[in-house]
Amino acid sequence: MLLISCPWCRVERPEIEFRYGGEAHIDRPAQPADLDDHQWAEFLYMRSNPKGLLAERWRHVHGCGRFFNAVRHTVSDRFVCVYKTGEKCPDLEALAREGAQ
Amino acid sequence: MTQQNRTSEGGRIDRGTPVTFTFDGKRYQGFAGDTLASALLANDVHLVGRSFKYHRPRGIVTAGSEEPNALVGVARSRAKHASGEATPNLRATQVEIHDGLAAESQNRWPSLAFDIGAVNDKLSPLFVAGFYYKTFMWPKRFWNRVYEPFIRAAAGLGKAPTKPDTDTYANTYAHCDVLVAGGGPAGLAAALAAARSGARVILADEQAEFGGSLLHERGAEIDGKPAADWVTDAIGELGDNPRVTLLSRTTVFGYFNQNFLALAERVTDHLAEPDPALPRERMWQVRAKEVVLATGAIERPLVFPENDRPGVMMAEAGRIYANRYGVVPGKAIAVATACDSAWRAAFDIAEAGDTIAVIADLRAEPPAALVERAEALGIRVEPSCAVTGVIGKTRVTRVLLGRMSDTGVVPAGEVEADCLLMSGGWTPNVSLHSQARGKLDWQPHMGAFLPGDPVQAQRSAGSCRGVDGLAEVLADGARAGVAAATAAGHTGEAPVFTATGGDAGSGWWLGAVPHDRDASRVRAFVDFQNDVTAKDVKLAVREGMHSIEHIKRYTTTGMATDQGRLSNMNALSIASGALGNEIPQVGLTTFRQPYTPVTFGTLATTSRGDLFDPLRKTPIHDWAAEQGAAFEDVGLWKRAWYFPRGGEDMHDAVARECRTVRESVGLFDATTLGKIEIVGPDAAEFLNRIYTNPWTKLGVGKLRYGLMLNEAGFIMDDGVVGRLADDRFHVTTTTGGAPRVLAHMEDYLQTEWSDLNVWLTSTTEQWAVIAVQGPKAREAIAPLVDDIDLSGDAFPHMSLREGHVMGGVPCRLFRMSFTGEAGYEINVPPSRARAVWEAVWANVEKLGGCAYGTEAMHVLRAEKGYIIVGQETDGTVTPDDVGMSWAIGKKKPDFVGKRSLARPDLVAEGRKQMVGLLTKDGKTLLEEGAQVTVERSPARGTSALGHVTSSYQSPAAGRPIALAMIAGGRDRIGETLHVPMPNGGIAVEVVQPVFVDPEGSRLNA
Amino acid sequence: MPDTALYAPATTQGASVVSRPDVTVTRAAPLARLAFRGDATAAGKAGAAFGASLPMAPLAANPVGQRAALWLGPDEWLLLAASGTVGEEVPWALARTLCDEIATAVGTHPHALVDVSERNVALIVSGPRAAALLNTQVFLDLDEGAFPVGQVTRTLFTKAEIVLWRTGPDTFVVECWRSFAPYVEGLLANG
Amino acid sequence: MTRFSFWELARKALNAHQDWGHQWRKPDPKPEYDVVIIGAGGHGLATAYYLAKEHGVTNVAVLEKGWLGGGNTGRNTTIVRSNYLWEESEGLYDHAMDLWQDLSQELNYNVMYSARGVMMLAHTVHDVQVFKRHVHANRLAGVQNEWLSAEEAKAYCPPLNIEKNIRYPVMGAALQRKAGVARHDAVAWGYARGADKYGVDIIQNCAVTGIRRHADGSVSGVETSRGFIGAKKVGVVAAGHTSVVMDMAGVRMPLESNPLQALVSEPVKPCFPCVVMSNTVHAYLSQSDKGELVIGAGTDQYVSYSQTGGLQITTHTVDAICELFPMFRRMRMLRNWGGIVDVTPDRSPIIGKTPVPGLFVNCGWGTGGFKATPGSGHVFAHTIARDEPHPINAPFTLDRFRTGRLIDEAAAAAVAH
Ligand SMILES: Cc1cc2nc3c(=O)[nH]c(=O)nc-3n(C[C@H](O)[C@H](O)[C@H](O)COP(=O)(O)OP(=O)(O)OC[C@H]3O[C@@H](n4cnc5c(N)ncnc54)[C@H](O)[C@@H]3O)c2cc1C
Ligand SMILES: NC(=O)c1ccc[n+]([C@@H]2O[C@H](COP(=O)([O-])OP(=O)(O)OC[C@H]3O[C@@H](n4cnc5c(N)ncnc54)[C@H](O)[C@@H]3O)[C@@H](O)[C@H]2O)c1
Ligand SMILES: Cc1cc2nc3c(=O)[nH]c(=O)nc-3n(C[C@H](O)[C@H](O)[C@H](O)COP(=O)(O)O)c2cc1C
Ligand SMILES: [Zn+2]
Repeated sequence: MLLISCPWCRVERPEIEFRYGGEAHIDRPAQPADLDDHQWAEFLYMRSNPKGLLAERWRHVHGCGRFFNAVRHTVSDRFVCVYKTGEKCPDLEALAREGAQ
Repeated sequence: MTQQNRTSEGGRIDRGTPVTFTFDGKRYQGFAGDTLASALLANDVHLVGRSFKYHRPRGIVTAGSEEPNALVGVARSRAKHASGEATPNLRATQVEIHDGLAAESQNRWPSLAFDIGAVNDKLSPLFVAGFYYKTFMWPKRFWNRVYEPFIRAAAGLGKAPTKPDTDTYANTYAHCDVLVAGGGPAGLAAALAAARSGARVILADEQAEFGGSLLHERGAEIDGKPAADWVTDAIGELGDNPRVTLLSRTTVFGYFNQNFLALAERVTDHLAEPDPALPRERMWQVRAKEVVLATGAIERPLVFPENDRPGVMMAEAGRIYANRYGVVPGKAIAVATACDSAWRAAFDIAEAGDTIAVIADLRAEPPAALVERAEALGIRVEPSCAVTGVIGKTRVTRVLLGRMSDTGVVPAGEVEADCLLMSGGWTPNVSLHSQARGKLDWQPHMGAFLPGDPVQAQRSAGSCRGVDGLAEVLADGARAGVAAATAAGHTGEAPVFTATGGDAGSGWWLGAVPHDRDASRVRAFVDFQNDVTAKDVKLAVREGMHSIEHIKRYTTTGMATDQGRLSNMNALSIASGALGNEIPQVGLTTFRQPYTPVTFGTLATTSRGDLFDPLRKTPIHDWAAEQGAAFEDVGLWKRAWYFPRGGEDMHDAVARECRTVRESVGLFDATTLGKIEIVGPDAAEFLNRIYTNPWTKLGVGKLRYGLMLNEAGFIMDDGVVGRLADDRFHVTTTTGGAPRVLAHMEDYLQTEWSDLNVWLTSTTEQWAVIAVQGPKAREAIAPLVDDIDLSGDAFPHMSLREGHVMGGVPCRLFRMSFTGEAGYEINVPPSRARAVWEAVWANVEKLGGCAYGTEAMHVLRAEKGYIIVGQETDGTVTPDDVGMSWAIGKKKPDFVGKRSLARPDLVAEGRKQMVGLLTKDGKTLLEEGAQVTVERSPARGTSALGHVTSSYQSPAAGRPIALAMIAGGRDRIGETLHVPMPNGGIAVEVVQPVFVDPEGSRLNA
Repeated sequence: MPDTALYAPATTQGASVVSRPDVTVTRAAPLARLAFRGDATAAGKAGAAFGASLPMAPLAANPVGQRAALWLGPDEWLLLAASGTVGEEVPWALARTLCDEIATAVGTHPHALVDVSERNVALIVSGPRAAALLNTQVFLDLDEGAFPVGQVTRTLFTKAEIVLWRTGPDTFVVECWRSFAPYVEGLLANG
Repeated sequence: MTRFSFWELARKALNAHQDWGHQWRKPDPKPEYDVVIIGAGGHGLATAYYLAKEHGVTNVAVLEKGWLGGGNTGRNTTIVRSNYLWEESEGLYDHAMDLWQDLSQELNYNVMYSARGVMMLAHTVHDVQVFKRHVHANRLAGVQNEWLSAEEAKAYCPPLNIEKNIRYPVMGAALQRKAGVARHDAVAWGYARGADKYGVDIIQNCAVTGIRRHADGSVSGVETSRGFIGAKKVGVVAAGHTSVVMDMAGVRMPLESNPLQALVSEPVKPCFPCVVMSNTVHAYLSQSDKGELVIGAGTDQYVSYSQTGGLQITTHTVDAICELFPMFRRMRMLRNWGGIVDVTPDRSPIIGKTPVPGLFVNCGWGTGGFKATPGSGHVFAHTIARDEPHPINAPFTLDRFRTGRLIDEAAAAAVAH
């Protein structure tokens, strides 16, 4: 069971308090009607699903109820950082380079 | 009751407390403090079980949790055994005896001594690794009828219990600064050091007593005290510290991410008459800031022919039995070793006055000090000497020796012995380190893998990381304990312990021992329980199984209940030889949880029966139960399904309930519907985006049916939404969908539209909902309503009012209908719901009405063609498919799911559409889920046009009615189609999906 | 010192769920409960009207006499109020009055206020073994250092969601939704 | 190559089994192949086998980063059934079901296909509706499946608790009698041996690290840990790693990879006759021929390539098993492991061409692709050899996520495996 730190509550809590929300930073298009079927399918379904660092959404559903984002390594399952919804996605490549050192 | 192998004194058993138990029905005596294994050995019982494949007789090999052979079925009493309540496959070496305990040997029939299954041993030349993949293929039908049943019956070990377990299990979540796994010298030192630094410490050891190897370390001293006394003092100190939790009989069985560990504590199995309030076992789920692994080392067997015979055991086990339990496992004991530690076993036993027949050491030059001491004790010593076999089937009688030389092994005579102690050296116990994803480093000079750099906040200490010598181990433990406490934010200094004695010394052997026997006839076992021999490992390699993982799976080595704790290193060494590859290149198989098997009940903890899942009941539930209602599960809720009266079956009850609603009035508990209060200046805008419908213009005090899609454009939920104020809506959802819908809304609100000023609050349980439906609904509620004008003009269909009932009970009154009849839903506080319900009920009864359940509700709504999400829809259905294009706000630029509705397949011709079906004969009730086709008797493989989603006997229509999803259905209205059933097709007419009051005139009545 | 007087033990039959020398579990008498949502400005105004300011620090509670404001999320508070009179009736009128007063105070500043008095029920878990009993189902570190008196949080009680508030060294309040109470009580009684 | 039989076993026993040869070779990679298959799981090996056997394409390599069969094929709960809901799925899984019937004989390798029946329990009125819909749909399609009352279910599976007073009483069950289990490892090994016999090179410890393409965009070969290997066509059958491999060709996939766990108990004498699955209480169970209870747990919620999962998934599964079968509470968990499953939005696989010419993909089997192994390999081989899908896999395109023509087994029934 992962230990996840909530940037809103500022505490670490067991994974059971959280719900996973999939890949982060896949913003819903402002004008969906402007997208062709390919682009819409890309938004709906295509995911990077990387083996490595992933920016992902979590919701502290049984805590403060807030969504937030986290960067986690999908092999070690280690969290690199967490940040609030709306904040910018960290530079994953830079983080990966740091992690490798 | 002889205990003929018991020493006259010594050991940690309580000689003043004899204990009587049975094994295979025979009564034996041991002492309090004995394990089943030590007590059996005290009675000179070595033969305790049969092996998995060959049904070879097997004895006790170890004295710990790594035991592969001595597996027994155990129950509190013989009666419990007989009634199918025994636990199979327990290790006799871990079972503590108590009065009445009943143990049975396994995998033998009719008896342990004479087992028919032992013919397998005779057939062993055929039953080599992987033999079943190569045969049993002809004749084909024999597999399921003959071969497989035979294989299944022969395999397995003990018998599963057949009676539900009446014991209870518990759980504790815990946090600590330092968790110490293993309470030997290293673990105790670590725990003392950490605790003295002020850390919160949990110390767990799987054994009944703390102390690990110190419990049998004769002669060792720590801080000037005998080791065992030092242990007592250490435990005393730790026990007095309120920040320390001591858990004996507790196995650290799983090491998960982020220092999350799982422990299994055995609470009562060792007690003859446990307090019934106590659980049998307890799971500890621990989040530790730091972990110290002090899990010791495990002695490795020697792989020589017939090394599996009862009487052959690990040298250290012999020493443990002698020193800790006061049991010498034989009258004449031979020792075969490649490691110094076994010599000390021989010395301890000899010093206790028993006969050591020989010490055969594979090494040419065992340490001189050991040889001298052996000679002083009058023990025969044979260097460069291999054991090449033993004589005796159910018990060793003689040991064969062979002299090792450059050219091979030559016979070197036999020795009379009824017990053989063996040692191939020590394997550091790195399981938990590995589970924690730590790598292992191969140490060629030690012939062992040691823990590499830890990946988690964890460190190993003591002999599990190859440290030898008591003083060194204590120092290592103290160092680890302080380091862990420091890392967890405390400060302290490593205590210094002085110690003498207690080291393993040097020397080791890996892989098969050379011998002079006929290789094609003899078998040297690597994995005892699964009957894997050195030859099997080589055969696997010959057949192309070059990965150690293939070798494991092909031979099953390491897959038995001991998970290869004794065998893996020998198997690896033999494989590496056969592959011509170095050991680290071949590598070990993966260590997985659990460290030792864990009871299902312990994992399930307290989840059971009514507490398995929360069981949600409405405030009306008890009333319904008192009326004899049948209930159905919907999500976590229990809902009243129907209310049978005097001998009615479900069908009759439902028909009556439906009729009553249409004719007079019915009362329905709709409390379980999800409710969300949506509040804020942007509430209407939020609803515009979440629902297909438009909301901006919905007036205050008005209701509207809302349809919700997922982003893929498929119907996800529906419900009635009421506007309480400009900025406040009362939303209802389906019962099962409530949590999902709220999560869906929060997701969009928080992550896509955080600019909207609106908030969502679940009010599902703030309101109980009493639906009153039928032509007399108004009559039924009118006397109770304090301050709401119920007249049709003042309060028309699809409107809502806030007010009071019954003289001051707050209420939100909805005028709405899910039945097609005029009706109300009275939302009242749950604390008063039953009172309100009973008051309405009194009126309803007077008016000739009834209470109705979910089944009647389903019929009533189907008569009106209202959908049930999850019944008419299945996650692949769009609004248009169910004829609800009207619910889509055409002018809205966007809402969740809108874009997807324009995808090619969602606008394609021939989609399934909801229609009604009437059976042509007017009598036959279709089965829900039945398929619909054009032909009456379609050929196998014909595509269906669709299926029946709902089907009921309709009291209102006076005939069966059905709803169905049919390809191009709306264009087929009027057509005759067929529902093919096993006994012939049923002709149906496609009709509009409304069977009662298509104009909706009754709603406004 | 946080006030535990807010929660009075219920006097109805069966209100005592667990009664052991080292731990007791008792149902609490009803309270007025309001869910308040909004930003800091809204919360500030609400607090002034409510009589107990809404804490801005995560996991904080602010009990003042017969009122308490509990932080549940960065824009979410649970407001609790006792009527001061002994009784087992839910104080709807109090809830109503509070709603009106707070709504007036916050005015047009965006916020949401919803009466949830009936949604929740509360249990009082008390005694030297209170934390240990809760830890049979709650995966939080309830050591006083880690979860000090006054801390409040939503969390999981095995399969039920609860709000857990430590009102004293050996006293906790568990708030849960009404229909989950038998489950929570059942597990506490077995624990 | 030696034919396996009882007589051969007996004959070889005379010489202490010294004369058995390898079941597959350990070849070095050739510079180029007509087809390179990435991933030596059951599906990849079966693809290679049918390419060689049915399409005469024998210049084939199967590249495996670890050991063959070590992916999900080697860690699944081995349930084989075909009573799926949608016509497309019925076609696909029943095709596999047909092939299972004679697979041991076909491969001359005993894969221990055991038709002991798979029973899916209904605990709610909704479950009953869903399973009956399956039964009717299957009957029309000629797929075996039948409805049992609770009493009939108990008769078929005596350990079942059908008392009415339990938390989720059993209201009935759907039973597919010819469904069952098979020995997972043997399936991989049997196909490997079979493919090897036709000259297919199975190259283990050879991880694909890149996909090279011609100027026109079509594939030219793969970079591997053992150097570049040319290929006219490449088939990606990498299960949990599909996204990673497809990314090498610049193709994004509608997939997420999750840990899926399973566990076994200690072995016991036969005590459980069939396979039982319960979706409402989240558990499924069978007993292997060796005697362990084989239990499938759930997926962890997050993306992970770790082959381990959280304890809460295991405990939740075990509590469900204990609730359904209270006599097993005293049984003990022997080993618990995880695999990495690639899950599509509609829980159905993707089998076919990709936007990259010469690159084919077979993935998205999620938690339930073992049962499809023979059928999947068979139709995928057809697709690669003919450059067009077999009618059976034609609907399982990547394009369906654009058109919306999903094959949503999960939405319809929420049943995995
Ligand atoms: C715990 C569990 C239980 C399951 N239970 C069932 C069940 O009961 N019934 C059922 O039908 N299905 C079940 N499944 C699903 C089933 O196991 C899979 O769908 C199926 O085995 C997939 O087979 P495969 O050959 O596609 O994949 P795999 O066997 O995973 O093979 C893919 C191979 O590709 C290799 N690979 C990946 N990347 C590369 C690379 N870059 N280069 C070279 N090689 C690479 C991998 O090492 C792996 O060997 C279960 C799965 C799990 C994990
Ligand atoms: N025969 C010998 O002479 C010999 C051999 C090896 C080591 N030694 C000596 O023995 C001592 C070793 O001390 P140590 O403390 O490292 O080991 P130890 O064997 O004394 O203690 C290890 C303890 O860990 C427990 N344990 C193991 N795994 C566990 C788990 N998963 N959960 C709970 N408990 C678990 C065991 O029950 C045991 O009590 C040293 O003095 C060393 O020199 C002696
Ligand atoms: C159907 C099945 C039965 C298994 N039975 C056993 C078993 O009896 N003993 C055992 O140790 N492992 C058993 N395993 C688990 C394997 O040892 C191993 O854990 C699994 O193949 C995953 O590999 P890994 O743990 O090496 O990653 C079984 C696996 C499967 C799929
Ligand atoms: Zn939080």
